[in-house]
Amino acid sequence: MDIVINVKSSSHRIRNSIATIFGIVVLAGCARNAPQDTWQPKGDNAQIINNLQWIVFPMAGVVGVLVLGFYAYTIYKYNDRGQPIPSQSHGKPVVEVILTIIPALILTVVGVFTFRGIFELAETEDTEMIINVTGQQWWWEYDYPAQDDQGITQPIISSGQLVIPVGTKVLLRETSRDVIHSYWIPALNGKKDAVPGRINLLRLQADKPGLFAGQCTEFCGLSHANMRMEAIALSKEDFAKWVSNQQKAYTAPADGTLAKEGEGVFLNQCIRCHQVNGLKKVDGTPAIAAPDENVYSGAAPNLSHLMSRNTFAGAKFDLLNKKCRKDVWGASPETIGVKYLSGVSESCLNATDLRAWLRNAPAMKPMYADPAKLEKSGGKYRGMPNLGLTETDIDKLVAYLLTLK
Amino acid sequence: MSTNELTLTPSQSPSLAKGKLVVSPSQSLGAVRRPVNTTGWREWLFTVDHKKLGIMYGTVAFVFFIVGGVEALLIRLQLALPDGRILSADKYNQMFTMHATTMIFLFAMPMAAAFANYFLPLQIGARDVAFPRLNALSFWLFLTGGLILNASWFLGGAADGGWFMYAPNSGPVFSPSNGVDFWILGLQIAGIASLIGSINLIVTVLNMRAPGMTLMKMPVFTWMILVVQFLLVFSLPVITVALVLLMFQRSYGATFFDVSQGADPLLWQHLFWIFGHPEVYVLILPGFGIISEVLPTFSRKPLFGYPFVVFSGASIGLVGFGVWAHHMFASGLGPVSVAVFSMATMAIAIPTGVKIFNWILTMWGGKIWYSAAMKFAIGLVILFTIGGLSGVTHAVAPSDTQQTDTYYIVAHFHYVLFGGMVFGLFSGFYYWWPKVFGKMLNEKLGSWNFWFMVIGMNMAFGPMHILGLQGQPRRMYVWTEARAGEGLFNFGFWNMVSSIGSFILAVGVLFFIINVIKTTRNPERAPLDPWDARTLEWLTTSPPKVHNFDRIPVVHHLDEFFHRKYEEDETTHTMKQVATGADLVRAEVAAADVDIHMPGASYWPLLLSVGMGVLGMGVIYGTPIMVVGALLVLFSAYGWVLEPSVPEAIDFDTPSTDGPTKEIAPVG
Amino acid sequence: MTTETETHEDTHEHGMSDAGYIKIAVILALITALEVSTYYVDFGPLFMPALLIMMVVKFVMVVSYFMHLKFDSKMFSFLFYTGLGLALFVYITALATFKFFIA
Amino acid sequence: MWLFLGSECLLFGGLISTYMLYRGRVQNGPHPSQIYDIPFTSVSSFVLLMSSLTMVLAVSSAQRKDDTRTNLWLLITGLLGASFVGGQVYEFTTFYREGLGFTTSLFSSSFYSLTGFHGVHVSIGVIMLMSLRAIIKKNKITGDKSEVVELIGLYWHFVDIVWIIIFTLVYLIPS
Ligand code: HEA
Ligand code: HEA
Ligand code: HEC
Ligand code: CUA
Ligand SMILES: [Cu+2]
Repeated sequence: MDIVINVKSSSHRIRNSIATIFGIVVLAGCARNAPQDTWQPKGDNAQIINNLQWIVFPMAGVVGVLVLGFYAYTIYKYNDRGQPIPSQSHGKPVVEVILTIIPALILTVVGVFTFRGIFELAETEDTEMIINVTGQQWWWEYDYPAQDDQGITQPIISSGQLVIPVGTKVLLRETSRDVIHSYWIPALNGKKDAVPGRINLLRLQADKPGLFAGQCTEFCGLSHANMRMEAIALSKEDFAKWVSNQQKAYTAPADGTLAKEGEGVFLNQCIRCHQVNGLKKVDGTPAIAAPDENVYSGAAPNLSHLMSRNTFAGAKFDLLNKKCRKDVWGASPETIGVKYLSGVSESCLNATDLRAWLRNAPAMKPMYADPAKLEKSGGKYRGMPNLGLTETDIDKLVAYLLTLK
Repeated sequence: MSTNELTLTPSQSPSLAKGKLVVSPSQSLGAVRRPVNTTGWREWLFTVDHKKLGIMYGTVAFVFFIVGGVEALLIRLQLALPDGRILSADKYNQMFTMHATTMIFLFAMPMAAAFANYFLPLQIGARDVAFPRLNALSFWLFLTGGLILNASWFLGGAADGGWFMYAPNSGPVFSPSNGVDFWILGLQIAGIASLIGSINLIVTVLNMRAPGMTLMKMPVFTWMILVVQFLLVFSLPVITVALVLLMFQRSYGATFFDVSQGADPLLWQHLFWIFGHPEVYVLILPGFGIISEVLPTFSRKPLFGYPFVVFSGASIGLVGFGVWAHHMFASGLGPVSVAVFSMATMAIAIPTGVKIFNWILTMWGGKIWYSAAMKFAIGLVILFTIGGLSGVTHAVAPSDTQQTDTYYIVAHFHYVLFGGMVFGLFSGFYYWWPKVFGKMLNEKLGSWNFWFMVIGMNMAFGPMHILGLQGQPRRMYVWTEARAGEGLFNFGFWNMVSSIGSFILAVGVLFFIINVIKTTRNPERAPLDPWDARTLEWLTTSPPKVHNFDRIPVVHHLDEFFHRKYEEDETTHTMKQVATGADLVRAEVAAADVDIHMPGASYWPLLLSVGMGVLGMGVIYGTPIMVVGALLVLFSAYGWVLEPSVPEAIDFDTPSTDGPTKEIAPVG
Repeated sequence: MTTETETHEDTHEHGMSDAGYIKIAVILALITALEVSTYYVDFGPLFMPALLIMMVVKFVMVVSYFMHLKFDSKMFSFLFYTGLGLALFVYITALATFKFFIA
Repeated sequence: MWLFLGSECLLFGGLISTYMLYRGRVQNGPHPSQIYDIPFTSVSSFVLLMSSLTMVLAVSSAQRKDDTRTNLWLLITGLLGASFVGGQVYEFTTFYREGLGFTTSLFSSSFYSLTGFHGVHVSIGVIMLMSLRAIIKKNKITGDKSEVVELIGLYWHFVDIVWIIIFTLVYLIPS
């Protein structure tokens, strides 16, 4: 990294450079801490991009100011003040040539840096960890294949929030189960599309523990706007704890509790689509979800450790209530690990949204879940349908879901 | 090119110059008699006159501008506040898809076609285009396509896949309504219209220039239109292929974009953008052409570096075919492709820069008159430069992976499209209005129009740069407070500013409409040469007669008209006026040609277009309708072929004397 | 369908007699026969390039002689070859991004 | 006309590229190599090639203002073209019977789209040739007859050269 311009990521006054493009001064300090700000890199890959931005934006700004400044002067100076009609000269080739060469030179310089940036970002040789990321309408699935050096002994499947260790070069292998989506955590790297039938690679690395917002950025149909995600970087120790929690075996709720009844409802209703690892049917055989029979993309979120996440349904809704959620968002790099790993306790649960989701999911998030309109997709849903659950069923289910730590 | 041998004969019958061409009944050779009554509404329905068609193009395109604009206003209303409730997700998706489709295919391209149709023959001193009936066909097909596209709103919902309609999201499963089918067919038909139109205009330019007008004496507007037509001829077939593949998939069960069958969705992206990027230059170059006429006229100086402007236009066209993948930087092309396309994209800034510099230098040292037309032209230069520079920031591929699909991109293309193209078109409205309608537009209202539009435009699209860099993605029916950032200047503030700006913009457009209504009522006629103009279209009456020129001009100079008015004083090198424009026009009228054969009106273009429309509907609603459509198409094609393009001799108001006839477009 | 009608007044004699045309046709037929034979006879690694070259030769012959582009105005060559060139460039590049030629 | 043909290059280029990309992608139904009947297609290619010859002969007769000859050559060209289309129809039906429907696989869809588009072009050509004969008979051409013959000839040759490419790329080069 020998690009000289290297700016401390804490600066919030970056947008001044855009302002120069307009030629007007935008008030300094506008919008602090927008979670998806593209000028606040929190890791190497984003930093490479940021360095390029700091070359091309000021360049554009300066060129703009010079050209438009000269233009403004022309407009002012040659106003018709009764001067005679000028001689009809058709231009000077020398001037033309100069004015062609200068931009060409500027662009060559920009081009060289761009070229290097592109190849630097495409580097994958020294990857330390791999995560498979799969997009589908309208949520992301993360699949951590077993890899010993990260302590992952059996695959972990999760959704919504990507959990990564800090200072580790993580390679996302992206694909999609239906249409094109695009994975974007601005603080960690630029976008990369998740294209069905292809595997696209995207490298992420976070310098410090933290929570980073992201959004699906390729138009993917009805609920594209609601297809969000988050990345959480944990210190290596905290990450190991997270891994071991994800690999923890299933503990069935104690008999006679509301949660136990909830497990029953779940086995009736939800197991069609949602897998809970280790869950057994009443007859003792493993309960295996068959989302491919019900959902067009062939997948639904794995709920084994639902309550270890802070969000649900494509990170559109919080599993944590407002207060607890703010606590995690606002946490310092030192404390975020503990806060995140504590998961969702009953007192922190955002029961309102979760219950509403179970009551009628399509009302919460536009989806293709009207059985009358599924002719073209062979009767399969795109998203989660309204299951017509009673309020008591919902009570039971919530109690049950709370046990899925 | 030997067509230019239209020799000039002295006037024999000045009585011809009466305006309307009255055609008597003929024993038509066609299957049906050709329309002979060329007055009233029929005059418009069956006309093949490039000027009437130009006006029709313009009117229809403007209506679509309002439609697209109202769609945009609804979008802005929805986004003014977080979690907007004006539109549902579904409606919003349809709204931005149709907003873009309408603005690009039904407003921008046809509006450019309107200018091209009207002024290109006038600027090259021709009497009409090469194939007048094909010209009419283009118009009617475009209208058919536009109506089909918009009919979808009432027939189960409009297309909802975004204007580039990425596969597989546009496939039958993911877009189950008929909207996308309407979209495909509408564009297909509008595409045929453009293809025919562009072949027509190219042949016109190559074959029908006035004597003496070499290619390098052609007005820049004509040049830019010529480049645009080449871009169209070579890019439209590519989207045709894409649309056909998609149509086969949606209507006939093929699997071109069905990944489960092993298809690759990037095929669509390549096909679309191979068309799509040349398309953006199709949109901007007519605007460039217009201001290349306006800036010199109001600076009283010829265009600085004419050959450079012309060649840069041509090279923009050529290089424009080699940069398409810059819309796909995030789609996983691999670093080599990305690097190549990134460099190519930067290269295109160079010829564009040449144009900007030449416009500025045209004004440098001039005697500038800030009329409304000039204000819009200057607005274009400034706003386009801003938009172009943000374009260069996207060309840096890694940086673009942060910006792509955010409002920063939306800001870029509205600056180049609205600030560039639309300002160019408005400049053209003010500049050429007196030519077309014989009435001046009010300058004061024009000024209001301009200022509201600039302020509105910058308020509406300026903040989008900031929004995009703060991370607001595009194509989202709602934005949420959770991601809006803290402080006053967050998403909320800028979205609100943008929405207010869009309404100020709408008021600006409203001023234009008021201006048109007011001046149409005003009985006062415009002077023949209100701007002290430079090119041939001013060497005739306003509005021009059916046959454009009473006498085909012979060209000696670039800016012929100006050089007929002014001569350079050998010693002082100042320009002195030797004639007024009005004098020159009167001289032409006095020396009118006789026996000008103009092409006759025809039913077939209209009928053929209706047939195409029915045929298209058949793809959606079943084979019987298709058969009806096909029969109608065949029938009208048959009638067309058997109808001579020029009515028989006796149809002319002045029967043949022994003088040579000015026959144009022998077949066609 | 009628373009540029009035432009070849003076190039009417295309310098080609009927016999000439027949000769060309015979050559074309021979090449075709050769091409088809590649399907049966194994030419080894040369076979792809050979086929492509024969294809191009046939193409150019038809265009130049039957379509007498060779004798026509430069403008026509320009129009046609621009289209052809663009098509080649654009599609080959596009296929290249699919790693088509490597895989 | 040349301009139109230049434009058509991009049309067929797109279809050919689609085919090239997808030709090996067969998940159902027969593979290209199992289905092509090279001798048969060679004959029909030959037929089309020869029709180009008869077309030039028609043009050259038209330039000599020899209406009867022109008409004859046009007729032969049309017949050759028609037999090519006939051959293609025959080929399609055999393929179909062997299990290669339009929607069977990506290969089949792109194969039929490409060759079908070409077939439609040939058919349009045949219709134009026949109408041209009718018009020449009735003497209804405004302007120079040979020009019109020549223009349609250009179209015809273009369709032929497209086939030259298709024949090599689609049939002869194995996937
Ligand atoms: C009128 C239409 C128009 C025009 C003219 C342009 C012009 C340019 N565009 Fe733009 N563009 C669009 C319309 C247009 N664009 C649209 C509609 C989209 C979005 C499509 C969609 O996704 O929906 C888009 C998207 C788009 C992208 C993809 C962004 C993304 O989705 O991630 C890119 C990337 O490179 C790009 C680049 C450029 C460049 C480099 C130019 C250049 O031609 C600009 C050149 C001009 C200048 C540079 C200014 C003047 C020059 C000087 C003063 C000289 C000195 C300059 C330097 C030294 C730099 N454009
Ligand atoms: C020529 C092209 C063109 C033009 C002129 C415009 C003009 C405008 N555009 Fe649009 N736009 C596009 C091309 C264009 N746009 C494209 C290609 C997209 C991408 C779509 C996609 O992602 O697929 C897009 C997308 C787009 C978006 C992003 C949507 C999204 O991503 O979610 C927005 C949002 O603000 C927007 C706004 C506007 C506005 C406010 C105008 C204004 O300038 C409109 C001004 C005009 C009027 C306002 C009409 C005047 C009306 C009257 C005078 C009548 C009076 C009536 C009332 C006041 C009610 N446009
Ligand atoms: C027909 C399939 C189907 C059934 C049955 C179903 N779901 Fe879902 N569910 C989905 C899909 C698909 C999603 C992802 C929706 C999205 O985020 O857009 C989902 C999402 C969820 C989520 C959010 C998970 C996350 O990590 O984002 C929860 C919690 C949930 N479902 C619970 C349930 C419960 C409890 C039941 C049973 C009462 C149930 N679901 C039944 C398909 C189903
Ligand atoms: Cu997924 Cu947008
Ligand atoms: Cu582009």
